[in-house]
Amino acid sequence: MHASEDQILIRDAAESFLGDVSSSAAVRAAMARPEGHDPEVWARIRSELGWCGLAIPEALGGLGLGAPELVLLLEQAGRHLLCAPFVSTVCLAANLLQQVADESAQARLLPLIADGRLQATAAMPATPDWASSAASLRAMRTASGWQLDGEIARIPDAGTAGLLLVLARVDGAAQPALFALDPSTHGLQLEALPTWDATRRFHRATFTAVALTTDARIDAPARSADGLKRAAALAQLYLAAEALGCAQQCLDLTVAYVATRQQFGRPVGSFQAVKHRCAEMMIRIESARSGVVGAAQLAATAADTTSLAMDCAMARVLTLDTQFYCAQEAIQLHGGVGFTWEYDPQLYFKRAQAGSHWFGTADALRAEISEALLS
Amino acid sequence: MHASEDQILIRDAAESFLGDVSSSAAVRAAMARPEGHDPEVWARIRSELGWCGLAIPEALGGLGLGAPELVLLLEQAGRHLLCAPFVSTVCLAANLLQQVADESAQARLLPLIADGRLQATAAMPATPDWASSAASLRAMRTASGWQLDGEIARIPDAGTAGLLLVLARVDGAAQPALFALDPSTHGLQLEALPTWDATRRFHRATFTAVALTTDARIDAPARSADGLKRAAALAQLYLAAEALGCAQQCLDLTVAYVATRQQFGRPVGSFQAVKHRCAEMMIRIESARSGVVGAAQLAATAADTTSLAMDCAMARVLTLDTQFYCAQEAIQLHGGVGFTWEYDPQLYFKRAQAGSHWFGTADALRAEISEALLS
Amino acid sequence: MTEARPALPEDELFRAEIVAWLDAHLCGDYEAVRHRGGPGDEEADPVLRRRWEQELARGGWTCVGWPKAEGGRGLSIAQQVIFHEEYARAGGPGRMGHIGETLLGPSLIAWGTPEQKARFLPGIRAGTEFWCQGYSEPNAGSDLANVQTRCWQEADGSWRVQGQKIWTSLAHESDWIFVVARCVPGSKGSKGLAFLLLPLRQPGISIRPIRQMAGGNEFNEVFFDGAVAEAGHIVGAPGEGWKIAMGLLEFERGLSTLGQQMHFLHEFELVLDAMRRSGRTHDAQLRQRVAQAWCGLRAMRYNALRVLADRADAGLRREALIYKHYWSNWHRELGKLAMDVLGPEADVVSDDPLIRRLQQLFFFSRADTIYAGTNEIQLNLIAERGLGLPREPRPAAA
Amino acid sequence: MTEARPALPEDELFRAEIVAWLDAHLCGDYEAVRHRGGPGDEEADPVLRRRWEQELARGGWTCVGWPKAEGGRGLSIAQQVIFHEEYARAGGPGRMGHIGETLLGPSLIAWGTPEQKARFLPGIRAGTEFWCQGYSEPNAGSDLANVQTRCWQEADGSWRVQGQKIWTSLAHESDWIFVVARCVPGSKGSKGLAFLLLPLRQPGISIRPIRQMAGGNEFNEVFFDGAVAEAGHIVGAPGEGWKIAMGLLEFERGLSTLGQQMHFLHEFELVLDAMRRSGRTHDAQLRQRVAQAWCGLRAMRYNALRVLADRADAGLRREALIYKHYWSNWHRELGKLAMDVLGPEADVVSDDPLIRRLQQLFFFSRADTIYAGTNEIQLNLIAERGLGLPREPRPAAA
Repeated sequence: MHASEDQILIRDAAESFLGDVSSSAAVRAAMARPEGHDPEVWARIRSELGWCGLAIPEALGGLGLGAPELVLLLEQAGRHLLCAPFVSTVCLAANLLQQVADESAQARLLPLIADGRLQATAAMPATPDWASSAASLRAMRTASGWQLDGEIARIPDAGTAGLLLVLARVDGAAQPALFALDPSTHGLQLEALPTWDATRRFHRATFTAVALTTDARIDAPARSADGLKRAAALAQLYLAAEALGCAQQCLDLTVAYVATRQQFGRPVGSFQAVKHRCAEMMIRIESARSGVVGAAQLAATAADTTSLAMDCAMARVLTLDTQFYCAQEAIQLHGGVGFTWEYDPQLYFKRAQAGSHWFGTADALRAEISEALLS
Repeated sequence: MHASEDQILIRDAAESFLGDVSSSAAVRAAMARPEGHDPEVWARIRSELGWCGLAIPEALGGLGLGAPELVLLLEQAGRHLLCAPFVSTVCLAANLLQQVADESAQARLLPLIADGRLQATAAMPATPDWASSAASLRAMRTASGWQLDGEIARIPDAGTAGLLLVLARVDGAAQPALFALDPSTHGLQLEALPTWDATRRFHRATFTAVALTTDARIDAPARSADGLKRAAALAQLYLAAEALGCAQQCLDLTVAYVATRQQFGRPVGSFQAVKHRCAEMMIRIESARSGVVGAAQLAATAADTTSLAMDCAMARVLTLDTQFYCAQEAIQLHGGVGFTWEYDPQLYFKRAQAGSHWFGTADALRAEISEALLS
Repeated sequence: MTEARPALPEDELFRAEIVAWLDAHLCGDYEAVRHRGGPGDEEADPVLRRRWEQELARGGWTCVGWPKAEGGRGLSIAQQVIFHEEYARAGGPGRMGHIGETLLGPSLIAWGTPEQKARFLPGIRAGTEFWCQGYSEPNAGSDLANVQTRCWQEADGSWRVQGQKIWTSLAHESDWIFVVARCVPGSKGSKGLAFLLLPLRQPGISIRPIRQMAGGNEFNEVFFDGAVAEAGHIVGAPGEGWKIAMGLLEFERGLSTLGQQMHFLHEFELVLDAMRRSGRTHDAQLRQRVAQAWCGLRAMRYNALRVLADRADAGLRREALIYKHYWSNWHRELGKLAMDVLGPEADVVSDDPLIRRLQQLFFFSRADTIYAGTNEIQLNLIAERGLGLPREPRPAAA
Repeated sequence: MTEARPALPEDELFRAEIVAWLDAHLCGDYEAVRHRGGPGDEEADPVLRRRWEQELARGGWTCVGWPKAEGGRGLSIAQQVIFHEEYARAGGPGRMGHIGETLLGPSLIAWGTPEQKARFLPGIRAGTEFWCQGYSEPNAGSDLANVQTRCWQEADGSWRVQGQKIWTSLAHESDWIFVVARCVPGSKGSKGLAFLLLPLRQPGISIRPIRQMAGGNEFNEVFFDGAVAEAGHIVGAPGEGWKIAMGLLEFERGLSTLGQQMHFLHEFELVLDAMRRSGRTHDAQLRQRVAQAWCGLRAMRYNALRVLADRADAGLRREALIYKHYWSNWHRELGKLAMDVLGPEADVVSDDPLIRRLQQLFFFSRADTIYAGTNEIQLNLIAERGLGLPREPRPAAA
């Protein structure tokens, strides 16, 4: 569980790049843009830094690294509240392609993502896997291919994506089918959702008789059941890493503030109760970090899907609780300025609430874990 | 919600009496006795102080006071961990008689309890009412009266009681029947349970073809359904008051300890983190006290049963959580001596755990409250 | 739900009177501000709410607790409780006049000169002059007595104020501000302060709204650059400012809490509505939290009744001491529960009145545990005043 | 469950070796002490557990981390981890010799004289001499350096010790004690201390067991009344006692934690068993808590792996700094969960091994958050060393 030199390089480079392009001012500027991110920063991430290919196999144009490296990046992205379609492209779309798509689709699409030419996305479900999201979209065979009807409640960055991956139920089939389509396909309507957390943009998608050709369906049926579970587990892990970064930044902001803010003739951070509460944040963060790092290491081995799913759920449970707790404490320990627009804790607080149900709430994940333990 | 002068007198007298006869040393001596209490103290409570008749109507030989006065006594009993069959006699048995029994049984039995001649008891269920306890005991009509078979998991002070009240299911009847019997009745076997909390003694009762005469059944069928609910609600309230006293004593012991214990050249109680945790205990205790006092006032009015049951459940939920929290904090803030036999926090801690399921856990009570709110 | 309070017949008559009046007047245009206003929603239609204050005044329903001699209604505590309960139950709008009515008015009645009373009480009573409060300063925070705003007296007897106040709610909707400022140069802490009354609309005062996390601007910074108070507009003597300011905070306690609780009950019921609407009524965890919130609501209500019953007693009682910490944390938790009950819907800025209301509750209640004494200050007070634990030792000079 | 650690072939061979040895030896009589002993259960059959220590020694499985030159096995960190894991997985009894092996031994290897090493290391290694630790004092508590026990040197060079130590576990089962005592009269805090080794069975030492809440007597008070240490039995120079004592605490960290986790996993599985037996598997609240406990268990395991991976790094790492607080609070919560899973059965003193074990866990784990640095001390350390927040200011002289 020791970070390798390469991993430290990746993390440090991300930290330095994001400290630069995703400062508080930059985040606020990105939030104000219609697309919710700065296209130039996103272009640099895709081309100059090659982050989108980090976890894609070398044979498909990527760097061939995996979850342990990706979580280091994502922690920094969370810490700096990076506004960019990185999570949607890499953690949702590329992840789904790698775990569920057939070889030809992988060979066609993953190199485009790896080298930054393709921005892609998929649904962000409110349950621990994509099953509920697939339930609201129905695919029917037609003479020329498929017809999709229904809706997807939340798709991140759909407004700027070049490719949309959707799971849809097929009558009589146990597993949903995976389709790749252009978001501008006729019959597909995207409605932007004005969210309190403006650092990540979502659309609701309505499908009305969307006609697709046969080859739009890209899942490899033999791997689909297991692959969907693995992809959902990995998505949870990646979101956990991002949440961890948010929590860390809440602590860092707080420690910096209380160390300098004077009250009653001494720094607020010298009061024992304040110190203990900062320490409590650190305990939760470091234990959650151990969970994230450990689950990521497990993801890099040939671990069975059940073990992987449980560890990823663990990482997500710990980071979700920690993220909200730290955001709440950051506001409280900042005192009066904590709930103002001008200071940053509110940004992390909104993200914490928004993220609290991505891929299921902590309660729902705990229910799944207990089921696995007791059944 | 202002305490009357009478109420203040009752509380102060109880405080002074119990501070004397139920000191830490006295409690430890009582715990070591086979019956679990000092018969002389119990005799004084019954005769000299007349506590058993406090909430029994004047017409039946009592003082005609009610829940508001009883909770003040019980808080002091909890605070001093009074070892005596007071709760079983007054809060379980007399309460059941008052709410459920027919007039002739009331007229026969309540005066005996009121003037201290009769020690009585009933089951302490592990669910919010007596229904589950009644389910494990079956009453069948016989030529000469009734036959009881089954068991009761926990009866407090059964070893010394002169009267046992039991609820038993009757095939085909919606409501259980209430029976009054002598604990030495043939076929009834009492097994003493060695409990970690030795300040309250329990027996398990096994009924094997216990034959009772017809007049042993004493419920007034017309009042039984509502009466059982009210009796269970009041029992919860009384236990809440006792738990409140336990919590208060945990805080008092802790404040006294940290105010004098020196560490790093100053009293432990001058460290802000310690102060804040004592304050947190006080917040929970005072709010729980408001809940107990308010529910007791409501019990003294003609409130409908549902409102009463909800308020009593509220009082119990708040005091249960507070009691365990304060016992846990008392141990922690006493440091090394906190987990020794010699210091008192452990006594309150054991009581807190033991009491956590009397008349249902806090979780179970919350489930009932939410049902009432949402249905 | 049945209430545990014996009611006298005249109290019940009084209750009927206020209920009937509200029924007859809180309608028509005023429907739009029912259940609106108050902390977290102060920006709701201030124009209409000012009109409502005047409506109330015409009915004789402002300043109900003031003595009759001062133009009030002279209600007993029990009747004031009834008034606040029924007002909140009917969804009476958050009171624009509450700082004048409950804070400044009682202070003037206690410490003001006859001229001050004559000048200011009628405007408060009539709902024609509105007040805001200038205590907090940016570098003081919880250390309230660390006042840096200065004041001095000119040759003509008038006072000048220089400095800055912060967290002033309703400053942009008010006409007057009362301010604590340092009148003895070099004095420290609670010594050497003056309590001054200033009109807000004057060249020496500027107001900058503070944008909150959810976008509202309920609080303000108020800058004083040689702002003027008339010679007669100092309450108490120079140097007595702290006494007046703290006495005034005492007035804040207790009386309106039962109204606050009715308001909380209303919000709690909105959360239940949202839970039913979102189809999450079978979620066992949410059910536990809903039940816990309800228990807290009942405990607060009974706690407030204890506070009121014990008002006659000297000193700060334990139940009064815990109240701010309890309600603010309860309310903050309710906000979080509301979001979790809504689920993903909670994240979308909504036009639905129920959802929007709960979103406001969620965001604004973050401030509840900070303003009017942070959690941390409350815990210090409780430990020191309620439990007699030692004060934080002063650090040795470095 | 799959493990996230790349394993070298020789490590796997080593794992097979220890597994096979335990399989062959931890049986017969020793069945009775499987999964027994350790904190909270130290009173479990000490005679048999001493014999087991000698059994281990004969197999070469004591002091596996000591250098070969000092008679140890010289295992790599990775192999020590495997040893501790497999030992715990097999239910190896709590190590009676752990204070000698993991605390005193490494200190002697680092700071002892050749004579001290020759005298003491073999007895530790062979499982024939057992040690206990004399640090805490009744008036010191968390303020470890506030040592009042005095020592002085006699004309013959021997040392005498006067004073009292407390919370000494296993004192009544041990042969020797190491003690920190004040050798410079009038010195304060960490200055002027000596680190001495004394045989426990001598006229100048008496031991009084401390009865714990559940009735056990695992901890002791040790009274020194002119107790004697030989001239050669001081480690380091007089005045260096604090350095030795603190260095020795460093040895305590990390290495055995993976064994501890296997032990925790075993306890967690007992809680699941109890839940199944009690028929409470459908209780949604208990299920949430079980899942949360499992998450904590995994986090601790990965945290321990992080600590071990980072051992080479200088200084106290963040993941090491949080570990004591995390595991002790986790363990305390597990004890409470065990009781709630058992329900009313939990309150009856039980002969059932599963229930009794969980009851012991519940009661003893209350001490976990107190001994070896209370929660409060841990939070101070984390805030100051981990976050760089200011130290508590010294109070000004009153």
